[in-house]
Amino acid sequence: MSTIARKKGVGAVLWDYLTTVDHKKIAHLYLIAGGFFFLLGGLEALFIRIQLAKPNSDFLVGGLYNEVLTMHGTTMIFLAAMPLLFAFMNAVVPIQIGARDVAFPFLNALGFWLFFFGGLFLNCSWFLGGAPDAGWTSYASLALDSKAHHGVDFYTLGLQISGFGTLIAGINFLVTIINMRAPGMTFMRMPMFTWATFVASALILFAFPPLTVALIFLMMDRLFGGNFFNPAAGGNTIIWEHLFWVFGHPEVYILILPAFGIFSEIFATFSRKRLFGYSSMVFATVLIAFFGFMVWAHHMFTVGMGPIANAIFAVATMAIAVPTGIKIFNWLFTMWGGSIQFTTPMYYAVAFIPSFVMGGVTGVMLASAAADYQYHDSYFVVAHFHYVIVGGVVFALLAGTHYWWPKMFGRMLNETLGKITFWLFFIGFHLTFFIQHFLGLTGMPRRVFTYLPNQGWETGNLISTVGAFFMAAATVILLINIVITTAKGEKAAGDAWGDGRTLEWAVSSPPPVYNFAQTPLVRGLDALWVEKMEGKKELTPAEPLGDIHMPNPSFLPFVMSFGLFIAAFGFTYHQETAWGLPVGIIGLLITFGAMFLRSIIDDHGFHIHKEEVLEFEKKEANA
Amino acid sequence: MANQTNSGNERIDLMYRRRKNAEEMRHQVIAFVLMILLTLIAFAAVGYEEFSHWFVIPFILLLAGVQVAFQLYYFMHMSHKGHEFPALFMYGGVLVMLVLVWAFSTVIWW
Amino acid sequence: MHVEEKLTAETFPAAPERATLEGKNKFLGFWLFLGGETVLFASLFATYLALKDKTNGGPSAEELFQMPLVFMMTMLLLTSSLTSVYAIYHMKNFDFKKMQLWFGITVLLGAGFLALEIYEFYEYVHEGHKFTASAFASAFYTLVGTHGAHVTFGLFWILTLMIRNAKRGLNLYNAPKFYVASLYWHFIDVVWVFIFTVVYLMGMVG
Amino acid sequence: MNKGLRNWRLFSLFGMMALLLAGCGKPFLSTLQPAGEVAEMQYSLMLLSTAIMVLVIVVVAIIFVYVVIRFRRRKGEENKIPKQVEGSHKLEIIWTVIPIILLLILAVPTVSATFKLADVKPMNDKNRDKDTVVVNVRANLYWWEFEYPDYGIITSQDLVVPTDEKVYFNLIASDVKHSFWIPAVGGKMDTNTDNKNQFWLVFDQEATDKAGGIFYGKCAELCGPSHALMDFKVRPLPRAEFDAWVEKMQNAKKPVVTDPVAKQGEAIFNKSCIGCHAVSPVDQRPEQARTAPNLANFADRETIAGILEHNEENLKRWLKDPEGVKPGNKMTGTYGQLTEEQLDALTKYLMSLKVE
Ligand code: HEA
Ligand code: HEA
Ligand code: HEC
Ligand code: CUA
Ligand SMILES: [Cu+2]
Repeated sequence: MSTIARKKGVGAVLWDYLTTVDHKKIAHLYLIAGGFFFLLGGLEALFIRIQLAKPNSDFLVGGLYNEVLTMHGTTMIFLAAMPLLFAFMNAVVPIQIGARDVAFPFLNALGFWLFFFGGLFLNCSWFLGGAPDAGWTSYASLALDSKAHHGVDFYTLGLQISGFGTLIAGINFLVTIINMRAPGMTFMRMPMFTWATFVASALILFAFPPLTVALIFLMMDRLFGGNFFNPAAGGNTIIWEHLFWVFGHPEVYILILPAFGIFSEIFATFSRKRLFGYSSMVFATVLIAFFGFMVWAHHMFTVGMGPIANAIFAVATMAIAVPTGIKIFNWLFTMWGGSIQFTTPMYYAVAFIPSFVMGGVTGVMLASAAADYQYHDSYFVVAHFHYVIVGGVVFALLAGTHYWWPKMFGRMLNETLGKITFWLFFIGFHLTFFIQHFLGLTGMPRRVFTYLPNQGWETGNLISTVGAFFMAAATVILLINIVITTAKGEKAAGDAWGDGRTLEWAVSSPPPVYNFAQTPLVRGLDALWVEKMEGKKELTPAEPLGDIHMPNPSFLPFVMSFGLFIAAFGFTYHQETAWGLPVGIIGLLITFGAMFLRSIIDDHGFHIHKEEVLEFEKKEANA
Repeated sequence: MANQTNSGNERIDLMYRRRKNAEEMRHQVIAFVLMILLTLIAFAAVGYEEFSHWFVIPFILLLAGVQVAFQLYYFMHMSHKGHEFPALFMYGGVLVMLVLVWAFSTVIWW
Repeated sequence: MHVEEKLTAETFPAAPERATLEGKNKFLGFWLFLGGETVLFASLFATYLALKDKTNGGPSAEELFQMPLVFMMTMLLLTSSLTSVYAIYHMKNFDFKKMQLWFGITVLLGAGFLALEIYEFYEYVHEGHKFTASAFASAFYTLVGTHGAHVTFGLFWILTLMIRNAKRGLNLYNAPKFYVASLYWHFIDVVWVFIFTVVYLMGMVG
Repeated sequence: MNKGLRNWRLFSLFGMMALLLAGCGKPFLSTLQPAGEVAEMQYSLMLLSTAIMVLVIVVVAIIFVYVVIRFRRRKGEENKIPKQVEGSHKLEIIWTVIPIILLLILAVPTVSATFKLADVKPMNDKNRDKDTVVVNVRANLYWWEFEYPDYGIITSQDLVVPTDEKVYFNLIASDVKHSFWIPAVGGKMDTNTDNKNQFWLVFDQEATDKAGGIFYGKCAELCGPSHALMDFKVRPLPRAEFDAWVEKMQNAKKPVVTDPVAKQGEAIFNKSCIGCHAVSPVDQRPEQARTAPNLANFADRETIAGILEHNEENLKRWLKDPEGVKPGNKMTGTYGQLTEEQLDALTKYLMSLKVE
């Protein structure tokens, strides 16, 4: 029986995905789930914009608006942007470093399912009384005050569960990159996207524990009578703000660094040039991450920390502009002297530069503490972060989707539709968010569900809403593109764009389960490019062809995550129902039981035999 | 401390390794004795009423720091080869810890 | 080398926990996890420091804590750290029986610690120091309780490993597992060193 | 491609100019029309930083446009392999040093302004000058209370301050966190539940006149369903008028109602409303007891509940269904359904509550 290629029925495919530990399939799962949540978050954004299109509108009033707003921010950051980045990390990083899989395939699956069930739990709130409504930052005093329904409990427990998943994914990538690099793949030969993944994972490792702790506190206060944030009993709400932003600021770099990584790959590929200033790019990435931990309080300038703290954090924040600038100029000079091919991914990469710089420089304006007293909690901030997030992260996700789609699924996306998507999205993006700078400057606070007429905000808001619909149209066309090309798209070659430089383009599209029949020997930066320039078609192998060891699939990751999902319901309702506590305990028992099973059942994986590999490779070569 | 040898002769290797392990174990026992001692001193310093807070608190914190270093470097072998990344990330964690503690004891007020 | 291969003292590698790729990964991954745990406990400690005087009229640290009990707990846990070092020492010497024995002692000492901690909490609650009493109480129980939960988890983990592998002895599949479990145990001790210093001793100083 | 891109950028530039020409928002609300020392300090920081940022954008844009046009792959270059350049130390240094300089130019005035704005020494002086105006601001779910500790008076919703001098503020919140913001006059500061914040503002007389005598204040921290509607108004007065106002407030007697309908209203009020609302500006009750806006000078206000235009119709609307006006407000459901007659009476009564 061949373990590599088999035709299967729907049920078998489903079971395959539920139990898979293959990083490429987990990438598919992340892409699908993250994509779904992006549509959800986008839909919520549309609702926001519809409500704000005109003054005094009553489409989403009061508490309901706050729920949509909170869920938009939370969904986009935790359930869309990060998982989509994980999708590309999973699909690409192991192959880029010449590995057969990640370090912990089982944990990789566990990470995904935790994220998925956490997100599912969070969104169950819509049907169970109401979603969280205290903003994605869930500041403690309001989060404790809004006890009319369980919204905020869904936030604390849902994010807790998906947060564990993220932490696991982070550790997994760190170990993969440190331990599993192919021979010759030194740190300073790693592709930029791998570097970005590495650094972002380190950020995850240090940034998520404070969030975990903050969420524990909030859960204790809301569900178990704790007093962390209750001033009457000696508590202090500012603790939440600090813990949240100690996590929250690195979080935005967790999002943007991989985005930078994606663009670095694209710039090099479509300029046919190696990345300009590679080592300073690496250095800048590390520096951004390092600074990222010293600046969190720039979100709290108006809290009243005093001028000394404000001044320190202001200056530290500004410093981040320097390494980021280094990157911007290195990208420009990667293109300089290159032979630029304007494919869809390159469109996004090129558009990213002015868009992101605009967002970045408004960030530096925000860092000017005394001036931030004006900007803070106004639409100027909304404009800033959508410029960096949409102009940076979302552009990168769209670019990555077009760039790696052929690698992940074996078919090219349609370029014409891709470019239409780009233009609609690009125009819509600037239309939506540029004007918001001025809304903020003319006094419009953020997180308002409505505004009164005659304050000078009508036109701006209307334009902004129109822009959002452009982005929606773009998204719809992307979906159409996917459907059409999946049905009858052009088959992608291994080196789908013809100019691939890194190892993922050396294997077939989609890659075989084992990635490399023989682990390659890496002989320089841009390993594939090096070989191509020497006129070779294939990589230099570092080992003889032999049996390949593969990890076993397992259903346990799903069960463990499902247990926490059940437990979360129990604890949410344990105060007012009799079944709450038992259900909570049963859920935990399911999880710990599955962990126990994992611990006592040996898992040695299996081998794909040399002959099978050979057979498969031959088929690929002929195809 | 390199613990890997290759004399080619397994018996000799084994003896060498055993000796190495025993020697290391001895160091660890010494570390343990010191740790107990440090703990005793810390408890005694607190129990002894004469010392002022200003002395005792930094002093016992210092003792704790030394003890933790013993744990990490002797018991957990962080000085051994192959522990570069563990050390890097532990120090990273410690750095974040220092920043956090600094912030929580200065910019949260009542 | 296959991971389940029966080994002899001679063929058993010097660093069995890192002899296979799986072992290496587990070893490194676990260390990184401890880096994250450091930040987790740092957040708990920082919060505790910020809230430790907010007793809301309830008993204060100075009134609650008793030196002898804490001292006993400390000794138990410190000693258990040494016994787990012994266990790993014997693992390196490919002496499965002794390793099991020392891990067994470690578990017993850990259980003793846990029993004392439960007794301690029980006493406190009786003195009106309930979790819900004040910000200080919440911070105290969450910090010390999280540590206690780690101890509990560590106990079950080591016990499971001991029972699961009792029959088959040491090999390169389970050596890394024993090794990281012992790392975990040491880390618990590291945290305790800070807890007895920062929470108990500093609390008693006032 | 890049042609379209260029057109687009040109277009957005024009858009920006048009916006600037259209005026920088409303004078009573816009941070771009600073109406006092604080806002001006911040405005000049904004201008400085904008200038630096525009410079950065322009430099990037120039290189960007040049690169994208000059180095596109042309027909016949399908097989061209460009030179693989590793990097350039000289360039690296340039684009490290220049941004550092630009940032220093921004950092110095930032730090200096931050310290200036935090200088609240005069209000904390043991024996502070009688003329130093201090206002205790207390933010509550969707309404603001302003207490003048030196004068022993309390008002709400409308803040009255003297112009052309420093006014100091103590800021707290009684339920959840809010943030006190008068965009035209200066940046915001949070009202926390845990502690008291302090800052100062100056209200410029000329700018006040230009703004029509009133500035808009906003709550700038998400605080619940009606966060959007937690507005207040600021009425800066020349010092003499301010003093006169204070005196009137201090001497305001319990309102004497003569009109029979209003008398009826007073009766209802004393039965259903007085538990929360005070009608004397000299309210001696402790903070916790003051759970609703002080209505002593209700009829002098700019708005009802902070957002509705001040007229009888709106007052009735508010009293009849506060929830319909401000979702989640704390007055909803605290008194029974009011009949048309009762509404008329209450309206009459409330509209007679004046001190000026
Ligand atoms: C991907 C996400 C992302 C990224 C990359 C950034 C990047 C930056 N952010 Fe942003 N930020 C957010 C996401 C992000 N931010 C979010 C989500 C919020 C709001 C959260 C909330 O409240 O809900 C926020 C809020 C926020 C605030 C708080 C505002 C407030 O609430 O009052 C501040 C203040 O300092 C800030 C600053 C910065 C700075 C200085 C950078 C820098 O890293 C930018 C650096 C880049 C450049 C400067 C451009 C390129 C550089 C050059 C071309 C060199 C030359 C430049 C100069 C000399 C200036 N951000
Ligand atoms: C990754 C992060 C991310 C992303 C990508 C976005 C994307 C968008 N955001 Fe969001 N936003 C945040 C993160 C993000 N946002 C955060 C953190 C906040 C702060 C929250 C808070 O204050 O707590 C915020 C707040 C926020 C506000 C401020 C609200 C307020 O303060 O009151 C606004 C208003 O315009 C807005 C708009 C948009 C728009 C128009 C998009 C667009 O780019 C979206 C484009 C996508 C689409 C339009 C999808 C199209 C969907 C379909 C076509 C549906 C098809 C459906 C099916 C097939 C089922 N966002
Ligand atoms: C629970 C206490 C409570 C009771 C009882 C109550 N109110 Fe109120 N009232 C409030 C609160 C709180 C507000 C502020 C609402 C807001 O703006 O969110 C308010 C606002 C008002 C306002 C607008 C104030 C302003 O300055 O613009 C008026 C007028 C008013 N109430 C009148 C009445 C009348 C008349 C009654 C009795 C029939 C009454 N209130 C009963 C709590 C109460
Ligand atoms: Cu009060 Cu927003
Ligand atoms: Cu930030």
